[in-house]
Amino acid sequence: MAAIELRGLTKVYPGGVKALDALDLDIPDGEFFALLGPSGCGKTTLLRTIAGLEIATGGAVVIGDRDVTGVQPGGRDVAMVFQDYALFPHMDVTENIAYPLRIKKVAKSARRAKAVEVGTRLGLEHLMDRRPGQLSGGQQQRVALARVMATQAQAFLFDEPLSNLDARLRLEARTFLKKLQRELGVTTVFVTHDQAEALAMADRMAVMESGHIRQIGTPAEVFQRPANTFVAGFIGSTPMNLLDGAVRGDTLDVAGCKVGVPSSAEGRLSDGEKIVYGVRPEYMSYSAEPAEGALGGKVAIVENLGASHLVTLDVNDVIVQAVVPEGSEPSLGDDGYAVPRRDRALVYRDGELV
Amino acid sequence: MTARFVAGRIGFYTLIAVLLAFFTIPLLWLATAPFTSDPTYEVGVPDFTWENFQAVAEHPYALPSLYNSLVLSVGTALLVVAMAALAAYALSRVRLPGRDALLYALLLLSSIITGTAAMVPLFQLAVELNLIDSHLGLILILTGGLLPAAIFMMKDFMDSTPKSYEESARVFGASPLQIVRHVVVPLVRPGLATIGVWAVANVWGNFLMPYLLLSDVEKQPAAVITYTLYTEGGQANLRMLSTFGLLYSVPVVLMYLFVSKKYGFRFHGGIKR
Amino acid sequence: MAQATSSPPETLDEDAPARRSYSSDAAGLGRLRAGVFVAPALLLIAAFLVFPALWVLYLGLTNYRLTGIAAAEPQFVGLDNFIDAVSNPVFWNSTWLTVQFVLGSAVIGQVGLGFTIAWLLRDRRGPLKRLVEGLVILAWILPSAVVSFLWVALLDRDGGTLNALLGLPGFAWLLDHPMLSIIIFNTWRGTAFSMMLYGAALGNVPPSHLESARLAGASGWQQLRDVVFPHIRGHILTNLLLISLWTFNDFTPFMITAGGPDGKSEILAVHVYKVALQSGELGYGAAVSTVILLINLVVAVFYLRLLRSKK
Amino acid sequence: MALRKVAAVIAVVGIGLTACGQSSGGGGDTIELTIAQNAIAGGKNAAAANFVANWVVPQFEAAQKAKGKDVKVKFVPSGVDDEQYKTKLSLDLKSGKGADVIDIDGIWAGEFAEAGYIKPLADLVGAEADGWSGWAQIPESVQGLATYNGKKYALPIGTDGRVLYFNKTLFQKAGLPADWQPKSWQEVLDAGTKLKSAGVPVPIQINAGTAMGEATSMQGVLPLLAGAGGEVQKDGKWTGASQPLKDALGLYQKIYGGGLGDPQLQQEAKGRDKSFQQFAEGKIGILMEGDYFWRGVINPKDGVAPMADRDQTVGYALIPAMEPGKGIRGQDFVSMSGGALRTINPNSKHPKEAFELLTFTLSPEALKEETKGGNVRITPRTDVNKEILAGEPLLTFISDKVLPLTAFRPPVAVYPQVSVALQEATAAVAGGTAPDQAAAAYQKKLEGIVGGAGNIIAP
Repeated sequence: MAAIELRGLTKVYPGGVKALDALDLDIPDGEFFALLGPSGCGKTTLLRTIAGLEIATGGAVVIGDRDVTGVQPGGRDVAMVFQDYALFPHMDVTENIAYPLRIKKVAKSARRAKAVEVGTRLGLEHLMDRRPGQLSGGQQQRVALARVMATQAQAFLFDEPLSNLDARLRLEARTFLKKLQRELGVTTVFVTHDQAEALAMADRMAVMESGHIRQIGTPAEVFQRPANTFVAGFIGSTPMNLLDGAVRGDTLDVAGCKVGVPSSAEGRLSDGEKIVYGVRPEYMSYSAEPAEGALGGKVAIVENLGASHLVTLDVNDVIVQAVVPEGSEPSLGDDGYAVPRRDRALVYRDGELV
Repeated sequence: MTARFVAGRIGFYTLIAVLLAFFTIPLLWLATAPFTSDPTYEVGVPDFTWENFQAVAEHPYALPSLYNSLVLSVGTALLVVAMAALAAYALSRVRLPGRDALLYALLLLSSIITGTAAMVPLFQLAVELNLIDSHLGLILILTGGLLPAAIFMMKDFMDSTPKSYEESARVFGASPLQIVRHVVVPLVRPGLATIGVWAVANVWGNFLMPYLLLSDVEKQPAAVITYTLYTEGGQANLRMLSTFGLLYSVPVVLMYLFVSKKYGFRFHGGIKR
Repeated sequence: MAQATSSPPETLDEDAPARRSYSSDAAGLGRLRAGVFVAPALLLIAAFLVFPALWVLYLGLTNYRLTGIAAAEPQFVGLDNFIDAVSNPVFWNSTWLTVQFVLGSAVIGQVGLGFTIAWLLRDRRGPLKRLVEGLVILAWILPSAVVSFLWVALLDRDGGTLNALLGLPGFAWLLDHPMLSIIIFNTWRGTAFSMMLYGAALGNVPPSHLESARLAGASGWQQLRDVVFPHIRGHILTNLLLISLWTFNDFTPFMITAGGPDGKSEILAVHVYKVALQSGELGYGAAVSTVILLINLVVAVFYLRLLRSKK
Repeated sequence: MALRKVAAVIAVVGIGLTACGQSSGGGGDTIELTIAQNAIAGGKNAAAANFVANWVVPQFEAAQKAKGKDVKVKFVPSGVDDEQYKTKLSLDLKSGKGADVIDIDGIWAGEFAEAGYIKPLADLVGAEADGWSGWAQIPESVQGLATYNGKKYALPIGTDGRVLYFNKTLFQKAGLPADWQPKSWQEVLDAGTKLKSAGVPVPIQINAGTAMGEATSMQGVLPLLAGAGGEVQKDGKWTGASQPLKDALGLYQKIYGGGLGDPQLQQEAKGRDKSFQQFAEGKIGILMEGDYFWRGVINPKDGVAPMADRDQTVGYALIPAMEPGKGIRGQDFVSMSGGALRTINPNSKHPKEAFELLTFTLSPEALKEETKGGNVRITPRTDVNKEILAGEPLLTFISDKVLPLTAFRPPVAVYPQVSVALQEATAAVAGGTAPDQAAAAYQKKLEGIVGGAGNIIAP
């Protein structure tokens, strides 16, 4: 297994579109690393550049101790699962799984044995003679996984491998994939546009936007302390409240309310400066009674999230959302007060975390 | 709703019946005349004689000419398919400068070369290259004429196959030729089969070039021999012509059935993205 | 930038020492290898297509004949053949007939019928589909010497099957309606190609798009126009280009009507045959071939404009 | 057939013995000769092909061997339309290829000679060419077929003639005599009118239009033109919209405009086939055709439209001039003839031997052998004709009565185009155009073909 290192990696497409802009990234050996970002942010390009399917315009890709920047994809010792799995429709499951070994000129019996072994491990033993067209989406996905496993490559590259599955299957596959990766211990780079997927599975993740990495960190770090308003807005199943405000002495003036300075920003703000105040709806305590440091307004919308509710308050014409536990949800039109947790609230100056 | 549905069904089957009639009726003569002792242009109930077939079997050149047709058409088809596949693949996957203009230009020129006016240049070219009276020479010349259209069609197939298959194979370390052999060819196989049959049918029916370039009657294909079944004054020998026409048609039909059974016979294959 | 490159053995020919990049197309062909892939076809085309075709273009500028003095010493006559052609009413008649033939049999006949069959059978499987498709393809693959004979028998004035079926004894299809006859013949002959192409193209139209159009209340025609057509635009282009080209150059009608009666079905391909093969006027025939090429060029550009512009 | 084989075996054995006797000198260089014809076993002109392959080749080889020469002859068959054969032959000859001995249509002689595809025989084989004994047996007019600019380019291998065939059964119905011999066009038309009122569907069939191609010229407008005293080309000048042409077209008008013929049939691509069929079925009263019609079409044995009672039912008559004495050369009756030629490829490596082969095929023995077994045709040699035509009344009739008054087409390169122009004129008239107008259109066309009005005799 091997670590992956990117040094100043740049990819400019003919026509001048800069897909990757001098990226630096270290993925240690054995890590499950997610690349997250909206479509067009360059995450797939990055993955394909690691694989060698795209040629870097500048910078270097190092896998293990080897600089592979000028090496053909086949020589990089990586394996890739494509978004559409790219299972060869004219080969059955066994042949598909054994294909990488066929390229390596492994003897036919040996590669069949390996295919059966890997297939069995992924619960495909009864499907080995079928063609991809005869398999369900989930089965196809596992065949694709089996195929990369059979390669015994130094690193796995997954390009949105779950996006073609339906929602329920996706959750199962998520768990399965994570478990599998743990067991195999192969360095894995995983591209997704689904932040929940990245949070759930990755050891570490990078959030990308227009060719730049906006934050690298563990899922917890990225969730709790988004490094900038872009990441803050992108991560989380309910979007973070990002409210324009200004520093007023020891407190902040946000949406016409007076709230306390978050603990992370204490002593770093100067009076009168414009800031963006960020707090996740989950990190607010809600009450029907006025409280100090609360954002108060009228209840505009109440959305059921299952075990909790998302309450949208109209605070002086500014939208503020808070998660309210089951049983204490307000009615529309009620007055409501949401108090941000000071240890979780964040302040952004010029888009960057203070 | 149901009334409309029923009307729709009736309309559908009427249309299909008309289509079937349109495509079947012209073929009737070929089904009856060979079995009739004294066929005319009329389609009639045959008296199921085998004499006509016997006559064809005794004809010194008829059956061997079918073999020649087979050699020429299969040879040309293989060459066309192989060369067009390689070229179309490269043109589809790699941006070569001016490739579209080149393809259109070649396609247009191919229209000249299949025309009657090109017979003199082609003949003299064959003479200079010593390709007269040689199956190989004729195959090369016919291939040259068919290639542009074949590449054009084939490129369409190639363009419509997802690239991820090839990329996947490539990441596993397959070389370009391996990719073509293992992945691309199987993926576009129905397309290759279609082009192959198209090429076979084209060569199978071609009269002028084989006639001009092959002097030795023992090398001439069935298309040329068909033309000999007329009299001194140009009258068709319907007995021979109908029977030989049938025998002459059977191999292409068999070839089509075989290919369509084995490889599927559709454009762009059966692969859904 | 000064990275050491290490390359696996199979890319030796690709990786010159100074080169740090390799090909980035899907299969890693690269221009060099793409060139190698294209080369055999191009060589053959150059030798047996481009060269003789240019020769034909040159012959069009001479008074070359198959026999006679002009065969021994052909002379360069510049554009005389072309001037002869455009001042010859037979040529214009042929051109006009060819336009009818291509429009009628290829653009309307083959495309229309081929698409109709593909559309009717798009969701069907089983013997009916195979039967219809098989028959249509049969008409396409049978040798032209045979099918032309079949149609002569079909349309015969006295014993023809068609007149027997329609109860019109003595109706002279090939004399009174020669163009209609060869147009219908060529539609019959060539529909298979369009049918197969559109069959495949329709398979690529996502069913969800059609369903949403149907839900929105689109009529059949609107579905075709708004959903199907945009998806198969490329196929229509390929199809029109190829079949127009083939129909322009199709000489099979000669075997049915021989261009007659009185040149009423003498399309350009037949005209060239008569001029070049029967009269031996090879220079003039080559010039007419050149004109056909130019017409084809115009048609191709027209199709490209029509179908590519809205991309 | 069996006899022939036996003869061949005997010949071979005999030669084998002689060859053995002088084997010391033989066996050296084998001379390979090829002979090509537009004839093929099992197809077009099958009899001729079989004759060459089964008789000429072995006999000639044997004869050469007897002379101590080792000659191998290969027959190159072919069986396509004349135009296609001509094209192929031209391409071969132009490229220095082709068989050593080749057959061409007499009408191609001029254009082939001009192109240098064929050369005067004397240039190729020297004095032997004119010294061939057979010339004495070939009538002057038939020799003319093989002559261009006063030089002999080939040997004629046969000729033919055109007559009016008529159906005696239909004639009887119409009250016409079984030994009918019209003396003017009017008599033909009168017979047609009577046939028509007797209910004959097609009283007269004289080929018209372009669909029948050269058949319209040979069995249509040219005999009529000759009957009106005209020729397409005379002394190097072409005839334009002359009175004879207008007269000939006028007859077409009377036939097709007067309901005596079927104008539609003339336009059909297979119209000539059909006219044969209809004649055989007793639907046509009078038909102008060559002797091929008798030999190859209504031949009860192996014709394409066989008539079992041909010899009883079908009568034939000379084609009359418009009026007695109005035909060419002041004749009362006219006809047209064609004929094929056999010559040596100038590219031949062995012209002398090729000439021997050529003359061998036209030796009396060869011609007699060739015309055996129902394959009788008019050979170029009068000595042979006397013998073989004896039992053939029609061919004797043509040979004795028709050939002396026949005419030939001008053997020049532009003739095929002129012929097409003539066919177009007949098509126009059959379609309703006035003869004068069609003749004028012909002249205009002719000017374009033959290079200006200067080459045309003004009417």
